[in-house]
Amino acid sequence: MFVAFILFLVVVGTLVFHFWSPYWLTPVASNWGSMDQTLILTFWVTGAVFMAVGLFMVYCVWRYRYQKDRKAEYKPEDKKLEFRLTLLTAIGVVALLAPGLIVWKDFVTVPKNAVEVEVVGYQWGWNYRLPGEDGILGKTDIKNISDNNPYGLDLNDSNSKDDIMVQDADLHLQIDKPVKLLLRSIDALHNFYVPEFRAKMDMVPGMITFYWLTPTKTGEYEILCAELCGTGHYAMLGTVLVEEERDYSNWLAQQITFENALAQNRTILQLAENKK
Amino acid sequence: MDHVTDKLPKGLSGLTHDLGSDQTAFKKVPWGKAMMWIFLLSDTFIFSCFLISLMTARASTTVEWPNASEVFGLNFFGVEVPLLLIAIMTFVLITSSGTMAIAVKFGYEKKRKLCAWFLLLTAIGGLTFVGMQAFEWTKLIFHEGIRPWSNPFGAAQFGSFFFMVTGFHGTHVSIGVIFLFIMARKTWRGDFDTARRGYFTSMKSNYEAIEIMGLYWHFVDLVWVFIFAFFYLW
Amino acid sequence: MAQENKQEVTTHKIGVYLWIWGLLFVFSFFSYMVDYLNFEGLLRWALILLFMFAKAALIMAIFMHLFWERWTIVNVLLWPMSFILVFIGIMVAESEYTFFTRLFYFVVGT
Amino acid sequence: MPDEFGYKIEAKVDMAASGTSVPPIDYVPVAERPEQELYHSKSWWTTYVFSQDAKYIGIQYTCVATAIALVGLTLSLLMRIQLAFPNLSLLDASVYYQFITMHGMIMVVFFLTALFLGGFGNLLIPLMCGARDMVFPYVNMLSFWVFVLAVLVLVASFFVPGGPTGAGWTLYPPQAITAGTPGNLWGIVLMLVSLVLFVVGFTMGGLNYVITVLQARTRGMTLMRLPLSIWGIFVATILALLAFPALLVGGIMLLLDAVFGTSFFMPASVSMGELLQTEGGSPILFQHLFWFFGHPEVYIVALPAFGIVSDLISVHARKNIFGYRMMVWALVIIGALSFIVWAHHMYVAGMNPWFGYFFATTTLIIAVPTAIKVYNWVLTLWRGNIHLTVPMLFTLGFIITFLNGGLTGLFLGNVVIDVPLSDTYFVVAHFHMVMGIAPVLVVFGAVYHWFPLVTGRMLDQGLGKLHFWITFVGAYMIYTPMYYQGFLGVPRRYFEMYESSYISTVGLNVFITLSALVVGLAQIIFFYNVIRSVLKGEKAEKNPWKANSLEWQTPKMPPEHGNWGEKLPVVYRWPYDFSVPGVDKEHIPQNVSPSEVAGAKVEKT
Repeated sequence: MFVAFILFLVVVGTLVFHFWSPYWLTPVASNWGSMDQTLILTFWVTGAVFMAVGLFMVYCVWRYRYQKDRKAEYKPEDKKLEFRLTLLTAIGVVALLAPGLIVWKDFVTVPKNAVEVEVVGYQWGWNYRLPGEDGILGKTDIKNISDNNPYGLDLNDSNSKDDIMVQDADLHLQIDKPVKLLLRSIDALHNFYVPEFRAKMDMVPGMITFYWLTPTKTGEYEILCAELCGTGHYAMLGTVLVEEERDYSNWLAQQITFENALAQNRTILQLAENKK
Repeated sequence: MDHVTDKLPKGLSGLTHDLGSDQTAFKKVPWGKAMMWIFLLSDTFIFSCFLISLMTARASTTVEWPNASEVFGLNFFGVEVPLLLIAIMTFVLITSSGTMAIAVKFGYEKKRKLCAWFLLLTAIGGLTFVGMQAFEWTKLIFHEGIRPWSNPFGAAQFGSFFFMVTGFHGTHVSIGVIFLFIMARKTWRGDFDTARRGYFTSMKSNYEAIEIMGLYWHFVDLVWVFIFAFFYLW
Repeated sequence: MAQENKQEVTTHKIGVYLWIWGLLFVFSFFSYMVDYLNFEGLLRWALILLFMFAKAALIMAIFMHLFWERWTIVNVLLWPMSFILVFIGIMVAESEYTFFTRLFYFVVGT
Repeated sequence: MPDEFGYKIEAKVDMAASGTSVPPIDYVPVAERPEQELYHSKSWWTTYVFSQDAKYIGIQYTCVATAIALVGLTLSLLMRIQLAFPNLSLLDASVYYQFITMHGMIMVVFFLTALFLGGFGNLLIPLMCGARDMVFPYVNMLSFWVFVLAVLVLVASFFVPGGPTGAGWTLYPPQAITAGTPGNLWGIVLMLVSLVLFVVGFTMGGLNYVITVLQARTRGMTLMRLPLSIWGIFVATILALLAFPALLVGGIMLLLDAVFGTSFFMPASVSMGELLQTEGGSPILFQHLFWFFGHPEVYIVALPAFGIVSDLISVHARKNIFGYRMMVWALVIIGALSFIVWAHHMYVAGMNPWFGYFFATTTLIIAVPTAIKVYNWVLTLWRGNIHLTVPMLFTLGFIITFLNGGLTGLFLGNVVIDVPLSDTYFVVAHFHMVMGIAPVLVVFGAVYHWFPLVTGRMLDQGLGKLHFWITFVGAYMIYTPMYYQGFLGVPRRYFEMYESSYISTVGLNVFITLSALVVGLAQIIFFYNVIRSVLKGEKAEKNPWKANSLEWQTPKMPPEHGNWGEKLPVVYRWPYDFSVPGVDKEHIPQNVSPSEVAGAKVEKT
């Protein structure tokens, strides 16, 4: 009796905690509300299974608790029941998986009009690079990295001249404009994660990873690193500011291009000369 | 007892019969042999992981991969013959595998001395292989300037994988050679005929040990077939 | 006891081994010639893999006596290899993906 | 033809025909092989230290694994205190990361794997299969001592300059071996050496377990009459033998990267402002190797737990396990599938995006056999006669915990839901529930169940119940709130708990830590119970739980060297003949012949 009661409390308590507590998903600020929908669908389906199986178990514990004169049933198997349960589970799994795969297709298919923004992760902070007027990011090489060229841009690539460098932990994004985030790391693994955007992806040194999103709500959102990258992992924070077009343009106008940076810094030009 | 094992069904129905039967799943397979087979299965996964890593590294690097047949070429009386040493090593290892197979056969026939001689031959073949590998390593390190971390021919991973994969295989061969010598001595001394007890395990010796040794040795040869194809010929 | 009834099964004429031995030499020689004669592309790979699997099959079947073993052990040993095949397939796709992102962003440029 | 024991024998080769119906007379299959020659120890050293008896080795494994687990537990409590009460400044960030790493690796590999396979495997396999010992006792003994060496090397890393590695238990390069991570010089090398040693040691033991199950069963013991505990340990051992190679290879390559400066996993990269001399390696390759091992590893821990739970639930509910065949097939299928799902740990690792489809599908397919197992456990309770003994309580706790942890796995397996949840506390809660708390509850249940077999004394049931309730409810209270932290997006592996700008989780965090402390301290009850019971516990009667499986049918309890005395047992039935209709006895042990229970209306043998 006691055992069944406590187990009952545990199962029901889980449900109560869900409704009673204020802890739940943060309000979504990107187009990935579809992820939330899939998550919530899964939450309720699995929640129902948890309640059903849990309560059934509690019932069995209470109903069939030890009695001296009771003899347990002898039933090695029940093919029909087992088949039905298998089928039901399989259907449930398909119902959970199918929407997931559809959303995943959206996730890996970047829209054509997405603007590329490069995020550079380092131990332990964030930098950004925008493609500038030509809309193309210049190529990079870790080996070019120096104090004067923190991004490791290829000085011979004409695309890199107008690239806009944002050497700041804050990234500004324009609302309702799809962006493709190109993720690059120069040292360890990092992960560019904004909880309100839902999406995340590791940044792997030696290659470029990506994901895309459309910010749908203005505001300031915290950037977290979501892949252990050393002692300073927990402190690798930044901010994304999602702004209306006017604010965004103002901000953009204040940023300097790579060429300007070059002009300001003779030594880097000298480096380029030497390299040729 | 013979009639039990002789009348076992064969093929697919044998499979279901064996798995459904009591006592043993591998009929007529002694414990030691079954253990060696399962160990080799596990070892296969080790070598597979090495070779899969090699494939991944090679296919994902943008730096040029050195041409193995040039790097491992040998100047033979003024003529550059590609992969010559490797070819000879392959032949040596296959030969030792052949002598091992014959040793196993004589082991079953309880021809003590013949068996011991062929085991010794096999061991010498293995020793030759290791010796040639040592020669190859020194040549690469001192003459070609190849290091585990870099090499003058191209992708750094070339040297890394070369030393790691051949080193791991060479370790297998060396261990095999040591055991072959031990086995040869035990056979010659007649341990398997007198069921003398092992020094460490204090279990009775048995000619099965030769077949188990054989399995290991053939496996080493088998791995070399794959290394030859994927490292040297690719 | 265990030996007696094995004797008839696993002891073979020495000729079998010599034959296989010879065949292994021939296949090794062929695969060496693939390199020596500088075959390239698909043909090279088809031949290398063909000879490789032929040699592997001969060693396992005859030298390691799998041909004479019961099906149980053969199946138990060979089925796990399918995991390796999946691993190989995935890693082929993965390394190509890595290669192209590197080529695209670091070598050729967008 | 009489055999060497003088049993009445009917030489009948075709067993398949007799598998389904009861033969009229006691049918004893012919012995296929001679008696196992037993090793007899000659000195104190070879009896108690370098023992070759599987039962001793099992106990030795259990003790060492438990000892190292206490280290892991302490580390976790210190971390929890740091997280909830940062003002105490108990740890600094690098120590925190070192503790995280060591806690993870100790618990997964050196505690649970070693305990289930080395401990319970050694103890139960020979006894439950009806063998006198493992097939290669000497190798078995070596296995344990290599394991001890691995543990010592691991522990040594606490005392080297720089301390143990802080790379996270996944040891992802490049950071595992670069300057930004604590213990990047000595710690990581010792960790990798320790893992390599563990793999070597485990392989020696694992071969023993597999071959003993396959080749050394007693007469009448078919695979389909094995207790599910053995099935679980057996399948897990096979998984381990095929999965550890990937860890070994990844470990060796990472070791070479760390020591020789090779570039297997190291691309051109910068470390603390300095350009490294490495070039062209792929960090993702390590992740693939690691998870090709890592995912089966999850099942190496889970499958023995599944098996043991099935036995406990059947014995203590006095009812046969429901759907035995399905349970066996589910174990095998889960085991096989676990090799083709590994990259679901890497959905956001930057791998080829198309893999999402493949791995999400295979991962969710695993949910089907796993769900069937849960259904069958619960259906075993249905119309049973449930003794709420301590092992049964732990079993019930396991079912709730596993259900909770398993269902949340559906979130993480489904690729798009994993995107927001991966690397958050949701993951932490999920895997602790499913492969931390759930298997540990099984371990406790199993210890309470088999303690009389090992020591001949009962554990105190009252203390056991106290221990159970605190552990189960407490653990549940630790991890259920963590799911909600995960929903909020609180990332894992943060030295300082990240606070969402919407809702603070400080209160929740303190609550979790307090629960953890209570659960941690409650384990003292368990150890007190064990020590007290070993010394002056109530003497156990033979077969105290009235179980059917062979380990309780030895002539002496605790079983002696060689287990079975003069004659090996002969098995006539499966181990779940409880409450058989037509028989007065409540249970029929496996070695009771049909003629002794003539009235039995048995549907399954």
